[in-house]
Amino acid sequence: MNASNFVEGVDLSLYVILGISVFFLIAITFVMIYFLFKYRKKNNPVATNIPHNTLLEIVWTVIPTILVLIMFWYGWIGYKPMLTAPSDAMEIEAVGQMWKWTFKYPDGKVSDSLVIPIDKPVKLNLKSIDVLHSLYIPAFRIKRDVVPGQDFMMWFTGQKLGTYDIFCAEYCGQLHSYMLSSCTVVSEDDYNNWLTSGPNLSNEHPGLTLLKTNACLSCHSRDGSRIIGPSFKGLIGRQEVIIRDGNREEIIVDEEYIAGKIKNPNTSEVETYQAGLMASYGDILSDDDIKNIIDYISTL
Amino acid sequence: MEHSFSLPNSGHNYDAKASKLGMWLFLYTELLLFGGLFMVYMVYRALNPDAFLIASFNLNVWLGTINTVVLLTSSMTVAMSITAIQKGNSKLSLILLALTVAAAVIFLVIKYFEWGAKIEHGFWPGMDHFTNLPFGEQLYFYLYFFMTGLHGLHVVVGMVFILIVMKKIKNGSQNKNKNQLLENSGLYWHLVDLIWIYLFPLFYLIH
Amino acid sequence: MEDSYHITGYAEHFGTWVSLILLTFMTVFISVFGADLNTLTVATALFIASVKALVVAYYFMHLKYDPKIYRIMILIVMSMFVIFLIMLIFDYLTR
Amino acid sequence: MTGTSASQPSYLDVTKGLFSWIFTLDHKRIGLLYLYTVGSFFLVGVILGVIMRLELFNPGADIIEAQTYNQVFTLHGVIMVFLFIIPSIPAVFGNFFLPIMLGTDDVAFPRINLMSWWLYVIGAIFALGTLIFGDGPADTGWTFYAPYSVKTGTNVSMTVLAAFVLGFSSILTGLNFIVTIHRLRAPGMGFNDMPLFSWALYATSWIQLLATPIIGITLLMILAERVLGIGLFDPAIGGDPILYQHLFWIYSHPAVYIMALPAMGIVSEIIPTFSQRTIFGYKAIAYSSMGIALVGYFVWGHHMFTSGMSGPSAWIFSLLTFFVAIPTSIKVFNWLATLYKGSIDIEVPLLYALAFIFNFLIGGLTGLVVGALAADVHLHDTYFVVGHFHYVMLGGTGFAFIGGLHYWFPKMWGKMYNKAVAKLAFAIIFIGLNILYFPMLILGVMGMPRRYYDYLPEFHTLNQVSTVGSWIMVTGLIIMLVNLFIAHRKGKKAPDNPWNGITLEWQTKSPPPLYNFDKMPKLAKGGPYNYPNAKNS
Repeated sequence: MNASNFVEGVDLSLYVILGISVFFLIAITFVMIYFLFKYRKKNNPVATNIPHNTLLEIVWTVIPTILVLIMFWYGWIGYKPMLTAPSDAMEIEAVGQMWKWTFKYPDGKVSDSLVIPIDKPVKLNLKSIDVLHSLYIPAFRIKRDVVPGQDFMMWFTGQKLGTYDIFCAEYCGQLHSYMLSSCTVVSEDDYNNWLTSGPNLSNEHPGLTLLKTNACLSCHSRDGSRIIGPSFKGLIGRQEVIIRDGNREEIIVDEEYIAGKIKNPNTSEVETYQAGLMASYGDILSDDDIKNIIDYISTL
Repeated sequence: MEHSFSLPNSGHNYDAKASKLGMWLFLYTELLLFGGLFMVYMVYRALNPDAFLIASFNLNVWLGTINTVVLLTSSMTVAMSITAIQKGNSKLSLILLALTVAAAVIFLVIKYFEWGAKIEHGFWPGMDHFTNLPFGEQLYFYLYFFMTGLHGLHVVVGMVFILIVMKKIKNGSQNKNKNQLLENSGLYWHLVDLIWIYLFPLFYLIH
Repeated sequence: MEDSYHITGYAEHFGTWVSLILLTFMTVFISVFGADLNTLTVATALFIASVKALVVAYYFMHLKYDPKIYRIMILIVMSMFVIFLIMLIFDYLTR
Repeated sequence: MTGTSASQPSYLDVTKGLFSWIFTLDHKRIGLLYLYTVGSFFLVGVILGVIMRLELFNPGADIIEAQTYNQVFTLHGVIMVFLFIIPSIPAVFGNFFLPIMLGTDDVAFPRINLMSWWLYVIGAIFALGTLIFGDGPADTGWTFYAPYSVKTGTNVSMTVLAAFVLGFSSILTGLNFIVTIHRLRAPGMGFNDMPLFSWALYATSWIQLLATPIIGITLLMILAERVLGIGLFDPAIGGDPILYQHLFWIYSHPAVYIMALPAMGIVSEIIPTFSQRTIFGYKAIAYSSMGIALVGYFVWGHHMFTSGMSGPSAWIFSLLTFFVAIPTSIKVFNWLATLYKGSIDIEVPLLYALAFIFNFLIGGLTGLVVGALAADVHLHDTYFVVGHFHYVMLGGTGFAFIGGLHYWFPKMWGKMYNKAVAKLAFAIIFIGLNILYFPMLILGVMGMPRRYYDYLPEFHTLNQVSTVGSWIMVTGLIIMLVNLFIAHRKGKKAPDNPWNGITLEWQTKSPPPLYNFDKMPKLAKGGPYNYPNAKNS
């Protein structure tokens, strides 16, 4: 059994074209080398001018035409079913952001890896909150760009139990190659168990959970090391030099400043860091969430 | 350099036809430069038809019409100046070119007041009034400023070309027998006109 | 070497100008006062613009009297551009 | 050896000094200026490529950081595309040989020709200036996809400006060639009597002329968006990033044919010369260049099959893409048929030309794979694509460029290189290239996305093989360069016509005199490749 319902169509088109290609590559190379020796200067001191041969030229125009039409056709029939999801497909929202995937299930469950039941069509509604990403599951032979401001979708049916890699295939900045996740295909029962098992809260600080689910930690470290943005460690009360409207200012970071930066990150920039890379989280995080986050940061 | 033998088709000969062909090829690139912007316009207009319509009411049709007439007239004067020089009347040619430059100035002045009024009302990107507009209308004004701005730049360049040619007519290096530079500037000027012919309905007349 | 070339008369230029001005007022008139044409106004405006562009190219820009190759070239360039437009908008309309 | 009494000095000896070169109006000298600059940037690009391969030798961070890696591959792309491949063959060999092959003494607008080289230099300064000014070179990839290119803090503005200026330079070269071909052919030389290299340049020039303005204006829009905050492509302010991709590929797909067509032109010159017989199907090759140029304009959408293109659009773009394969395959069969019953002299240029056919076949056939909709969904933006276009660009165009260099080297400098060393270098480059890029095709099928700084363990072995390939290839390139450099300094004097060619450049002296010809060149009867010594069938 194939890993997904699209493997067959994609691989078929791949093999058909590769087969024809390998044949032509070998045949042409062989003929080339054969001519090279047969008609070497030593063997054939006087060349023969053959300006053209209409019949031959028609033949080698018509045959490639037919072959490429066949190739095109296999490509199209493998691609066509990807365009429309079946109406009974299970809908999951897949959110891409720098540099993290988040999957939101209909009943409110949120996970950073995808878990789906076997043999059930799944439709991913693709959302990006910053730049272009592309959700790619090589084993399933599917890929679709995740474009901010556009509602794209992709769908597939997992047909084989197992865990498969999810990559981001559209370049999205510094840690593009670390934007990994996985898709686990499980049985219907396991899926229901997974779905009902509560979020793995234990005694984790709610602010930390928010930092994790919103990919804040991709850019801001908790141990003082410099990544892409300033570290959270010892942030409150720290003295920073910022550039606002082209002016250098020295400020002491307080709770109000952090809340403001979460909502409107690009009104000012911290010196020596790049501005413009952070999206606004004003619509994503509630005031309570922000309070939780600041509370957590103050513990670092 | 001693040059005992020369080829009949040489790259060093004066060749009016080559220079005309070259000018036309350059005009194609200009057309496609604006073509890219027309593509953007078409797509955004198709995506936001109502917003474009509403935003277009902010432009003054009559100023646009006057500018159209000004440009068309200048096109005529430049075409006539070519006729004049081909008939050997350099003086008339110069007067007609001066009229063309005058028309270009009038066009730019009107444009200046038009832009000024828009900016005064806060339609420039980044201004308060602008940022409160719906996205579709913002796009309309982005494109309005970008396209008419680029067009205005071409008007200025065309003007400079014509001034240079005027100088050459005065010192006689453009004359009855050798006037391809004038013809090329004329072609360029007509292109500026051509583009305006499309900008005018696309921005002013989409009621 | 010197081929004879066509010198366009002043009167012809003036006539061209008159027709262009007439077309301009026609398109303004249709747009401002002919609101009952509705969606057709865009099409008519662009149609009239194209007629004007053709007049400018043919008479002011001398295409009418130039060798055929110039007309062929511009035809190819413009049709290429129109195909770009069609293929581009086709993608947006079929989404 | 050298010909007539009324001899002019060679173009190399007329005047001396740096200024006589950088302000020269002579198309041959401008061609050489391009050769030196383009060649230098090729080497810079190669070094950047080697750095990337070294980083990828092992997974995880090895020698550079992720951000640096992203800047390196962007700079590699910008340099290789805009500073090397697009100007390479047209601006170097086109400038040098187009007028000679047409039997004239210069291009139609020598001053514009010089200007286009200067614009190239200015563009190059902008591109490399990002190393010094702003927050470092762009990290967007050479495609500058919005909205990342609008958001990132690196110096995208300057890079984009560089591409804009370079585009202008490319337009002027194209314009010059079209007018030259229309107006300056030798008396009696019709369009169908031109050498095929001129035909290829003619088709290329039209693409340069008509496609480049669109990228110009698109990049200006990116610049406006970054500098003035005009939101044309950023969805956060109503723009559409997909529209950027459309506009970008409307230029950048035809640009692929700016790179490929002149290479095919060189191969069409080399093969008949070393087969000593007429080329098979002259008209088919000439017109298929025009056909590729034309159809090539309408296939840009195949870069966007997974980027939210509608189904019907994808259908059309995929079908049109496959149609490009037909004229291309016609050319390959024609070259093959030209070897048939020839009297083949296995010299270095021919080896490069035949290797071009082999590499280009791999590049082209893998292109068919990604042109097919279903397969493209899997392979788009993976290493398969990287392998595919490097086979076309370096294996194809690069090989044709080096082949052309070996073909015309004796004509350009009047010196001959060591053929045995050149053959050795060829073998090493060819083997290295295939070890470098073939594993990438497999990696792509396995699913490794491109532009990855780090990768999963299952991709390790093939990445190592690929890196080793890069070392082999670079060794070959060094041998080749040293060999040519030595030949340039103290090579044996080359005869005027070392390969017994019959296109016009072989009728003049080596190196050519200042005005190219001392006497009216004689056109071959019955077409430019009608070898008088061959039997007629």
